[in-house]
Amino acid sequence: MIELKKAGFSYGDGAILADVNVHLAKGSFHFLTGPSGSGKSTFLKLCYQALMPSAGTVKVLGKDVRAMTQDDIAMVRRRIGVVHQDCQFLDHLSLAENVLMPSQVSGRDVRDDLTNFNQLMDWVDLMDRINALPAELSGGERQRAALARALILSPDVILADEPTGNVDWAMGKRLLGLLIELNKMGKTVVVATHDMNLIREAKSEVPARVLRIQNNSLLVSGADL
Amino acid sequence: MIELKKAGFSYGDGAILADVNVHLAKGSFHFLTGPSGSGKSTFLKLCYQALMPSAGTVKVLGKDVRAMTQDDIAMVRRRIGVVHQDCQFLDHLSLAENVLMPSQVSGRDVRDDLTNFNQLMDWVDLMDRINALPAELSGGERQRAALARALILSPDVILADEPTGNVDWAMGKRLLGLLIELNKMGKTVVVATHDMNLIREAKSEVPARVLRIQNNSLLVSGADL
Amino acid sequence: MNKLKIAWARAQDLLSGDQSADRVVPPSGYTSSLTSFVAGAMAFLSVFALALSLATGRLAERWSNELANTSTVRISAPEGQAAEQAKIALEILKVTPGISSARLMTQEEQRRLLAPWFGDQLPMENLPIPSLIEILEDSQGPDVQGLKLRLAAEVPGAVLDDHTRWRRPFVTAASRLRLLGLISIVLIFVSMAAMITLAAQSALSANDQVIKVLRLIGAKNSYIVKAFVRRFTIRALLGSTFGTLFAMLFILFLPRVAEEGAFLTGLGFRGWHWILPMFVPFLAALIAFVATRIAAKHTLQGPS
Amino acid sequence: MNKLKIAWARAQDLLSGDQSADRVVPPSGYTSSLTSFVAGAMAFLSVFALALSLATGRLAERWSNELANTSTVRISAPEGQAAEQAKIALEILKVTPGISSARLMTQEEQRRLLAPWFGDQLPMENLPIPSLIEILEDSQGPDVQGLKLRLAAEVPGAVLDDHTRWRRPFVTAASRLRLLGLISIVLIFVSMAAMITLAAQSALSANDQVIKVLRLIGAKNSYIVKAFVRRFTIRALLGSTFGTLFAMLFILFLPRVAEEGAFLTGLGFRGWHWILPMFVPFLAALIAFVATRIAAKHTLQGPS
Ligand SMILES: Nc1ncnc2c1ncn2[C@@H]1O[C@H](COP(=O)(O)OP(=O)(O)OP(=O)(O)O)[C@@H](O)[C@H]1O
Ligand SMILES: Nc1ncnc2c1ncn2[C@@H]1O[C@H](COP(=O)(O)OP(=O)(O)OP(=O)(O)O)[C@@H](O)[C@H]1O
Ligand SMILES: [Mg+2]
Ligand SMILES: [Mg+2]
Repeated sequence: MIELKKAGFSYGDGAILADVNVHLAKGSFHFLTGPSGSGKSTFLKLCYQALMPSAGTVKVLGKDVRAMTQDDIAMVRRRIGVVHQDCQFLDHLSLAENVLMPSQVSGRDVRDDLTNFNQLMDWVDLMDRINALPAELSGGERQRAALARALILSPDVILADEPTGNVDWAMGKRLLGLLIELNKMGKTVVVATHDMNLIREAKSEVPARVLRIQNNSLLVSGADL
Repeated sequence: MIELKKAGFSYGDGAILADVNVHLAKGSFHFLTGPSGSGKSTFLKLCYQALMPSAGTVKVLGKDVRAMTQDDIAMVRRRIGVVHQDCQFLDHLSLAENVLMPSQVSGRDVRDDLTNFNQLMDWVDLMDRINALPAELSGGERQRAALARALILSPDVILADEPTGNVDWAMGKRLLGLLIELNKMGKTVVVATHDMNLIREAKSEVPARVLRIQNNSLLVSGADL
Repeated sequence: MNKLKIAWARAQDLLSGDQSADRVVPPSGYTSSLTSFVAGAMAFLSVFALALSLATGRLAERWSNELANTSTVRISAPEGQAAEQAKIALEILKVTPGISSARLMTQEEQRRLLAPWFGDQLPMENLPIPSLIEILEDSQGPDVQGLKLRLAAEVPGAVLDDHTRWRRPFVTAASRLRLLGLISIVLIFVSMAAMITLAAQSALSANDQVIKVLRLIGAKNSYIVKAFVRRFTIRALLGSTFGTLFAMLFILFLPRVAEEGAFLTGLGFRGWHWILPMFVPFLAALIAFVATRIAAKHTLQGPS
Repeated sequence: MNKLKIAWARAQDLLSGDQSADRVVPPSGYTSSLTSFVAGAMAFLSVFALALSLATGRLAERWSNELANTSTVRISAPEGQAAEQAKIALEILKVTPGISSARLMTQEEQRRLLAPWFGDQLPMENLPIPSLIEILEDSQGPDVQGLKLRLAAEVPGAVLDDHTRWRRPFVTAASRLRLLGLISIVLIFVSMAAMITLAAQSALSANDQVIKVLRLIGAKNSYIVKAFVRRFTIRALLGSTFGTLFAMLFILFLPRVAEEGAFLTGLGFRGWHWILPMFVPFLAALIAFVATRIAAKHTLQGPS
């Protein structure tokens, strides 16, 4: 689904990523780790076109990102669910409206997604908070809401940046379970995380690969950390 | 330093915290845990007067918070270092200016705090990012910067809400080490976290107590989790 | 033709527009009230200036009319020749451009003219009183110098007395005031346009995060632009409609007090002039539409 | 006295103020440019309206002067009594309120007055021409009805001829225009005040997070208020100074074209009137100061 070839990126001064070659195939499950500030979020931003590569090529859903118009990018993002590290919401809308927003902006009939919405809200345990404004949610609740929003359109690819950083272990396992479930349904999943326990936990259930960013390059490891 | 007696809090509908009795004594080290959405951040906000108790009393540095004027609260906050869960900064100022901001707003000569600043920046490993704007930092870098800002005035009390949620284990241990160091110098420390490993790690070095919020009440446990 | 159709479709879209899209723009917030208010206040001011300008225009017109019939030609000639010379003078005047009519005054009229100074018992018959020709000038007035020369050549006893000269400046002054009123309206509209543009830009930058989030979840630029443009056009329309109505009420109730100044017959609008202020809100909405569109497209040009 | 001292100290504080505090308010951003611009545009408009109003004022004054000496009292009496009656009439006029002076016209003056109708060869001596008293009215003018009655009673041959009546409306119209100009200025200032207030509020709400952060790290309310007030006062001062200067230049260069209208002697300021527009920026700054202060204090009232 997403393919980086000799991709490099720099914010201006030094390179953050250099010579990255990786193929996130359909139905694969990847963890992305590395020290804080190593470039995990940057890598994910390259995958969902919030950033354009400074070098090499990035292909998303078969298309070179450099050839994409802004409308193309919008269309691609409807098929990629993103959990941003800051979990940004529309502050004036309720949790429910926020989670259903992708359905609305893509011009779908929101009612078609209500079943999915209910299931997701149950899973992330936010059913009794759906009328709250984002500012009235706890840190972990916001993170779970962001995950739900990323999944509302049943996207083909799920890119989650630190989706369990603010939740307890039990909830973290539950969220991971959801992602594994979706992966088993054929979705491509990439999860950036620092939590080694989470990775270990996942590996017992799916053949996850671990991508590690260190010294500006991406190392792929099959089974071990 | 901070004492809650029969304290309760509610955002409107149901109570979040009820009948909380706890004394965070000078030089003590507390962890605060509990499921996501249980009220950890709410508890900390009561401690630094971002919220006022709906019931009972909260005393901070010997003063009842209800009797405090807004200026009193400002003065108290100069002696309490807070790491907010969202780590908010002034977006138009550099990391260095942000970290030194408490020194500036309290009318001190900023030069007096430069030694402290340098040591802190070294410790949290941000020396080479001090000219970056907050938006140019990674999630973990922002969290470390927030911790540095909380410590710049050498406060008597340190309240940290999830200070290691976005950093890797090595960095997490390093930050914990800093807090333990400060605690040994006599500072009162409260850390809200989900990371049981972190708590275990700390317990091997300081006699930390664990406060657990569950079903709206605060349970204190001495040695075990 | 095709362009027009597209523009029309777009306008319809905008007004009927799917309500849901609107929700993505934060509903109030000070920046948007600022937009409404700016539109309202500037609409108020421009309607007020418009009224002032129209009233001054009426004033100028009225004064021109009042002053139109005060030129005279005086013919002092020996008893026998007076009538003959008057005839020649009248013929000359008839073909002079800038003069709409000229006629000999009767003795009765002359008496009335002199009454202020002599009372009405003046024995006109016994006096060597010259014949007077009353001239109605048109709006430009004749070429006085040329006319004087021509009269001097053909009618030796004729003297042109151009009473209007000293009154003409009143008319000029009034027209200039009207011009200045129009300049004010233009200035007010330029300011309004600039302020609405800035307000739109400041609202967009205040809603930076909204735009970021919308893009993150796959909204097309056109969707975002439409949401903002719609919101701002409606705000400007509402604000300026209120401002206009308020100004019209204000003008309606203001001048009663000082109505005695009969020349400036009230500040109000007259007849079809009432239609003019109605255009103000639409102009404001148009400005908001264009300004927001440009600002939004500009904001959305960058990546991410 | 003490309050004044405090206010003065505060003003000094504000202007010299520690620069560092300023840094906490985001330096530009559209909302603050909006404030500058609003202040500038409204200053421009009010200076323009001020100039218009002053010019109209001059116009009214000039017209009043032009029209001040056109009332006459005509005394038609038998040969012997004319002088006696004229004396009585002059005495009455001297004590009549609304009349600043009255004097008998000489024959030469009367001849000139009649020249337009009779030419200047009129044999005044042989005519039964009445004596004329020229009256200078003051700005209010006399109570015409009362004066007529009194003259009728004491000077049977006297007739008051109030030529100014038909001209007075010009003066009234001009004064009304001046009044409307002043009303415009007031309206413009009220709008400016409201817009600056809204801009300040919208800036404060846009900087919501800045305020939150500052409070979190122990900033006192006074520190935050001062930072915002200083920023906005300076912005309004700068914006309105530019607007005022621009308007003054505009006015300086605008009217040359249409200078022929001699009555409205240009739109420019005259003499000490040049000082008036200089107050505009300070007024704008004062408004910004008060508005931001109130808005900031209001915003900071809540907890957290
Ligand atoms: N907009 C930017 N401009 C300049 N530098 C940036 C920008 N965004 C990030 N960086 C820098 O790039 C590096 C990588 O950032 P990135 O956010 O990808 O790290 P990360 O691996 O996600 O870290 P974390 O685990 O802390 O979230 C960091 O050093 C960061 O300071
Ligand atoms: N401003 C608010 N208004 C209403 N409800 C709120 C508000 N802030 C928080 N809450 C609710 O109060 C509860 C406790 O929130 P709090 O932020 O204290 O949780 P927490 O323990 O810090 O959770 P987390 O670990 O996810 O950060 C949550 O259910 C949250 O939805
Ligand atoms: Mg990151
Ligand atoms: Mg929390």
